[in-house]
Amino acid sequence: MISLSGVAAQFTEVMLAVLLAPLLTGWVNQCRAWLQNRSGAGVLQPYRMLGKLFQKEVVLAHNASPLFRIAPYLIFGCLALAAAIVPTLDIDLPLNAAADAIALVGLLALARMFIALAGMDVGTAFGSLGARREMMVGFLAEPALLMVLFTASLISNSTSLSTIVETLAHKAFAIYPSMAFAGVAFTMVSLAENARIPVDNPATHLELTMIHEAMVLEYSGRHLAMIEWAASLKLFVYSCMGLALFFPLGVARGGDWLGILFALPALAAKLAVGGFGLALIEIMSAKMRIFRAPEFLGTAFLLAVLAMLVHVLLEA
Amino acid sequence: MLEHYGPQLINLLAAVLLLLAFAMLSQRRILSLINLFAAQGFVLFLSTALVAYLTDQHHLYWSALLTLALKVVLLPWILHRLIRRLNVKWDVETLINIPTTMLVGIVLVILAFNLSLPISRLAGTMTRSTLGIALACVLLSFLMMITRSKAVPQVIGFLSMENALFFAATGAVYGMPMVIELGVALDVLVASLILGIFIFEIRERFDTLDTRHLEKLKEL
Amino acid sequence: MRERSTRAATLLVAINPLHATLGIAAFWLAIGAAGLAAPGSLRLASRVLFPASAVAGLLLAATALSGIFQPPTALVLPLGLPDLPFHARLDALSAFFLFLLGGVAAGVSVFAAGYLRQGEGTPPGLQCLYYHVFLASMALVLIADDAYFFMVAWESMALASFFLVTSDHRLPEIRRAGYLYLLIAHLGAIAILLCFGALQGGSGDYTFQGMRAMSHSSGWATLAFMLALVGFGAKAGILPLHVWLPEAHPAAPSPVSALMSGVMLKTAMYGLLRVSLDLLGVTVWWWGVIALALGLATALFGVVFAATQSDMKRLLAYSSIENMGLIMAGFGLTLLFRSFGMGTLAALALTATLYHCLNHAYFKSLLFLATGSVLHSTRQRSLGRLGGLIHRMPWVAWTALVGTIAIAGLPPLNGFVSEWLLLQAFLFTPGLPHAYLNMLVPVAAAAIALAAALAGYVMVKFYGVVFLGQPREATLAEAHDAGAWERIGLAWLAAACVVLGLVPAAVIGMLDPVTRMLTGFRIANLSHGWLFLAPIDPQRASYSPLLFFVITALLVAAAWVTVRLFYHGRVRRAAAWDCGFPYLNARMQDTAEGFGQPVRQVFEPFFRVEQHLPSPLDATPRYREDAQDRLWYWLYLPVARGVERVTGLVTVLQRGRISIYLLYSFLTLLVLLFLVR
Amino acid sequence: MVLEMPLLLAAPLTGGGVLALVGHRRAAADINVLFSVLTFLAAASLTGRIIAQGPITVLHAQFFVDPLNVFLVTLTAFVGMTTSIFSRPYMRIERDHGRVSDGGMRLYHSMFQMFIFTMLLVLTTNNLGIMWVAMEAATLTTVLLVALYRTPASLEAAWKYFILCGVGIAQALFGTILVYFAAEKVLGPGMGSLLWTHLDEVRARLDPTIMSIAFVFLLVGYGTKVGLVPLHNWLPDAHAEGPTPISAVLSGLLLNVALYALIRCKVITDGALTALTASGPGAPFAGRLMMGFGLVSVLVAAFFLSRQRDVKRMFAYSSIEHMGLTTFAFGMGGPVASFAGLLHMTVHSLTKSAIFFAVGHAVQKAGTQVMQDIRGLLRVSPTVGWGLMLGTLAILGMPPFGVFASEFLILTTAIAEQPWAAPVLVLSLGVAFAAIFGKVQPMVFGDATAQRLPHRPALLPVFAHLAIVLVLGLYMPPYLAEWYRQAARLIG
Repeated sequence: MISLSGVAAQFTEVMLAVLLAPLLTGWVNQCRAWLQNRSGAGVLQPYRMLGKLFQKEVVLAHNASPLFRIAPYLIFGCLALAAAIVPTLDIDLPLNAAADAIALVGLLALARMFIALAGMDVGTAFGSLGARREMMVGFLAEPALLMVLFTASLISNSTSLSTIVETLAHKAFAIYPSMAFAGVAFTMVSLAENARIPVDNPATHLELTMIHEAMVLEYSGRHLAMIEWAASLKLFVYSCMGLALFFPLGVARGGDWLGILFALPALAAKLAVGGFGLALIEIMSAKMRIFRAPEFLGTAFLLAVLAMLVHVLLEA
Repeated sequence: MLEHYGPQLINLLAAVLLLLAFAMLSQRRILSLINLFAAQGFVLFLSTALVAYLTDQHHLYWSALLTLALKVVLLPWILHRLIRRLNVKWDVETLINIPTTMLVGIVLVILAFNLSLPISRLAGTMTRSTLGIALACVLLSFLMMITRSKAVPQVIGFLSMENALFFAATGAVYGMPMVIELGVALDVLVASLILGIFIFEIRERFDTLDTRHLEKLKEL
Repeated sequence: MRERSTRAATLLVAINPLHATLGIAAFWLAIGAAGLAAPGSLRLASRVLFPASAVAGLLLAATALSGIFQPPTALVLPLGLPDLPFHARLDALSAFFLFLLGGVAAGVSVFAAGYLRQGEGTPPGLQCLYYHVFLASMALVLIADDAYFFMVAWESMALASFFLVTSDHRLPEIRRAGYLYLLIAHLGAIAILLCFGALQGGSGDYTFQGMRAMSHSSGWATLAFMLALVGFGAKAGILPLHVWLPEAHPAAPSPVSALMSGVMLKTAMYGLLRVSLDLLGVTVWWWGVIALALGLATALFGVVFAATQSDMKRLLAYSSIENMGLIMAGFGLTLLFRSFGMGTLAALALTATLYHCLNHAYFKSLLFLATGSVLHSTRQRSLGRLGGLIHRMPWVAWTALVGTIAIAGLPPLNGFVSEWLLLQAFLFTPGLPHAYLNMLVPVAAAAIALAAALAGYVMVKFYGVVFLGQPREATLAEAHDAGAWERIGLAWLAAACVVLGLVPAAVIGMLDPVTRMLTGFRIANLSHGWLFLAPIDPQRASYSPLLFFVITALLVAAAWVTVRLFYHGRVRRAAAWDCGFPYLNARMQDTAEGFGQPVRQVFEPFFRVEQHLPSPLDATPRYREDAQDRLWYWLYLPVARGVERVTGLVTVLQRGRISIYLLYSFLTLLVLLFLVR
Repeated sequence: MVLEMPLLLAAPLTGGGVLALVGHRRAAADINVLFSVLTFLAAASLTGRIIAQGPITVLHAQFFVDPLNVFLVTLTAFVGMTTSIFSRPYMRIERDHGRVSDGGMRLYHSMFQMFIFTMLLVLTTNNLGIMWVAMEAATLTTVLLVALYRTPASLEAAWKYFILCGVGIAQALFGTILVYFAAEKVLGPGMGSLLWTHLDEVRARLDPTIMSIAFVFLLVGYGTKVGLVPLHNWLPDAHAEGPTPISAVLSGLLLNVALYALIRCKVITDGALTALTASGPGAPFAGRLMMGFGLVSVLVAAFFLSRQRDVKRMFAYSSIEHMGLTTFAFGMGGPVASFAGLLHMTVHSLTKSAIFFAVGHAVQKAGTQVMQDIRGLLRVSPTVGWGLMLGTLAILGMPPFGVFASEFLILTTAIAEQPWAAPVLVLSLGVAFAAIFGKVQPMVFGDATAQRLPHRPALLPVFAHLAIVLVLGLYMPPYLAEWYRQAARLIG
């Protein structure tokens, strides 16, 4: 089941994801800037930031444990693997046999757990506050995401991502009302998971509002760089996941390099549109109180469950 | 001639016994209660002797004599001495008033007769009807023990119940085997002695014989 | 794996596993007796007896492993009731649970060898006795093959564990916990006993063989199943009979908590499986629904309460309730599939259930042992007084991290595998020939996902508050790491968690005979190699933790290497930044209560919250809020009050007046005479 | 002519006489033990004979020994022996505390032997009349012992015991007369018609109406002594106020023996009734009555338990509960249930007397019978503490003790044959467990209040009993099982 072309495709995909993820982040920020009539810092800004952080030295708190130092690499590794699992360019990916949709969710959860633990490690008020909020978002967003994936896998009778995408993309061109619910739920979840307005604000250091930033306050230098990179990878993974589930057009059938060559621009275009959409959502909505977040995510969760029920009622 | 009237005589004695039972039930004064008890014993003696004569069962003579000795002479004497020693002259006040008690008693008699009908139908003896009366007496003395609150009347009730049982034995089955008669008699004797001791003890400890003072041991 | 295990079997085939098991049980009893012989001597118990029993545990695991692949063996002991001697039998199911028992017991006993202390209530020799009677009776429960033997072993288990729980019996709350535990255990035992009574159906044949042979009417079968559900549910801590669990587990010494939570709860599952899948011929579909509903309710309840605990052992106890709930849900699903004749899926659900039993046994005992070490070196159980122990006791901290990831159900460790299998099983339910169930099941899956996610929350709280951050008490500075014995125990269990997580295909190969025995089917996994876990077919779903782990490791390593290659590795230690706030101290971290606050808010209706707010003028303001179990107020107190009331009525019978007493017997006589006529 | 038989009865009888003469000398206690041992030896050899050659009748069939009563004989002799061993130091301590006078000691020792004698007489006699006489005599012997302390409370208890049991027994006499009345029709007058063996042969021909009425009287009569609710009221008082050895023998022996009498009568009655109504397996009249009384007793006693303050009183109620359970089992009938009933009689009397021994010492140490004031026995004297703990666990039906075996059989049979009774039993057992264990646990565990004592307690009996009960739960010697089977067959 493991073909050479498959391995090659896998490798290119991971590399592309790792290299292009900051670009996506930059693009989203740039769109936001344009939409707010600012001339932004340019799409390459994240790369500059990462470069700078890598050169800076690491300042560690006195009681930072080894866990604190390992965490960034672990998180980065997890998200890179996630990026490798999600079929963006090609369906025939060897790793798909190693990890399916549930494993993907588990992987993201693993990353979250480590970042939360790292946040609590130094023992500052901000760190534990951020960790708590992150986990709160997590325990509602995670099942919601799982339900979204389950809806898709009920449709395709499989939890293997490639099979799902293949079904949605190539096999049956049917209208799935359940996927509409799932889509809304997924959007809400990915907003929350990527620390976006209205749940979190990536560009604030205001204690009342921040989640993600609060956890990583103690990081600096290359550690911070890894974390930031992982964050943009996360955004990339979610976007690709959304695209793969809801707009799977143009994903290569597997094996043929022509397909991949065609899939690449298609992906780029879809990401560009998706990023713009994200920016649009962000500037159009206001940051909500942290206590409202459970309601927001609870809604997402219910929508996802509803999606499954709809599938069982209408489509099964 | 006595053979001829024998059964009626026995029935008559039985009726007298029942009458005495009612009298005891309604009796207020303790001295006369004891006398009634003695009378009961005497009637019992007569009936036993009569049955013995009629059916010439010799061991019944013995038990008749035993009755005479124990229930007519000994026990009443003990009781008399008891109350003289304790100088209890008081009336026996009852927990339920006398008329009610009598009514209940009548109900019991009816019940006893109904109950003993099937049995006495089977009884081949000439004394068949006595069984019902005996049962009635048992229940009546039971009732007496329930309604009396003082210790001595309760004892008397207990003894008269013993009498009724004895009467049942003679009436229905011409008396139990001798050994058992003796055993029962012995038990009754010892029992009444022990009861005597107890009554003294109670009197000593509680300086009353009212069993309503013996209500310390209970669940709260 | 099949090859390897059969090789193991050939190695051990010389000894009949049943004899071996009996021998080991006897050996454990002997160890206990030895401990009793010298009650006061700590050295004997900790240096000789407990290590010996650990070895016995390993042997038991090995023989059981071989026993799984061998045909059932039975024998009759010359003990027991005259017409009912003790029947013992070892089949795949028993063997699997014996394997679980042996493996966990080995780790826990080694740990206990280092953990035992002088002067903690009961003398060590006596504790040794209880402990080993406990182990032996659990082993006997698993091989009992008639109702009487089973009940004797079952109650001895309860009794021994009761004495262990109350081993520090000077504290009233511990006595109370033990009392509650034994009471509920006894009620459950009576229910089980009646269940067996219903199973033998007046035939007077109490052997399991006879019960299997009997054909039960669905009425009797339902009665038996319900009684079994109550009885074993009481032991498994299923709602609403769970209240003893969060009291008893923290009260017990940590190795005992580990054994109770890790193994004893599983014996309840064993009994349930034995009765409903083996002894009962028939299965009614709504049994499955009931078990499923109970399981899910228990799981959510347990995890939500775990999130709000502030005592580390209580937290773990509630998490045990959650896991038993998950197991019960899997069991319910198995019944559902079985009743609709979907054999393979039943096998899948059963595999998930058994796998989770195994996993929970290992990671929960690991975590309980870790709390034990923490408890001994800090004398603290309250999360509010711990913290930063990763610096003081690295061994405990890192092994506990393994357990934490495993219990949070995260890849690539074992907790994830069983949850994965369980979710897979749920994804197949739309095939059920029953419209309502089809709609019910997605909701059930959602509940499980929610429980799993919450478990992650709970474990972050547990690990973060205990091991990370700054120490909340000055005394924590002199906390010392676990001793050698304890380290061996912890390492053993942690290693087990990793192995169970990385080679699921092998484990499933081990579970195969069990599922085939109980459902008649096996899941088509082994055809896809030992590397991949593909229960139905790889198109449908497949997962390979080993590959997963290796690649993650590669990516991490790659990232690290590249960073190190291209950039300098300068590191400077400094005070924590904390947004430039200068006066940072330990009390500024989240307390356990604070960390639980979001859950308490989201799941408000679960709790019966008592708040105490200080007045604004209060010089030393104290804010107290505790969330209690509503069931206690809805079920238990009313029952107690009811008994009180009835007692009040009954005592009227005994008012001390002799005339009344005479009246009773008089009336009895009259009534009976009326009856006669 | 069997020699054990007269020896068995003569030993306690002469013992009573001798001790009445010896009086309160120190030797009295030892002589007491000696005679009890003699009795036990006689009983043991008698048992051996029965096992060897089956049922025997002695002295013109006036005495009759079959498996049913021989095991009760052994049990009675054994418990009597252990009790005498236990009471040796116990009564000395009581006397040192000045609670018992010299006359009291004399009375105690001789009456103890007389009581054993009456028990054995009830068990071995073949004559229902003699059985009644002996039963009454048992009351008479024990009533003085209950009042031994001469305190108001003990007098009150004794008085109630006497009146209630006396009246009850009187009913039994009426019942016996009726039985004689019915038997006379078949067997003709004379001693012969009161011999149980003869009655048993012709039971099918006895008149059912009379027999059923007779059984009502016998049930009320002997049931009073068994302590069936609502005839039980004397029992807790007598147990709580008498000296502990007496409580032990009352619970362990008297109740059993009364139940034995009831069973003998039940056998005949059901024989007569099944002849009347050949109504298949369903338990006939007598059986149903016994089941009803048994259940009521179990239930009511269980609820009584949860309010007790006095430890001896509590265990007295527990005796009522267990007697109820046994009665229920015999009422159900059938080989399994009767077997279980017999087993339960045995283990209950052993366990309960062991508990009373332990309680006796505990009470002497703490100087009170109020449970709140007895704390942490394990600290004062581990042996007493463990004795009480294990005994309690055993009586609560915790395996591997024998009580569990019998309860196991009773409950499983009950749910299969009388499902309606199962909930009642479960409720009662649950309540009883909660009550007793909740009260005993703090007495044994926790911190101590009591102080040490001059005399060393004699705990041999406690652990001997518990050991036997333990063994019975795990392994029953074949001949014992064979006994039980034969006895169960007799009961039917």
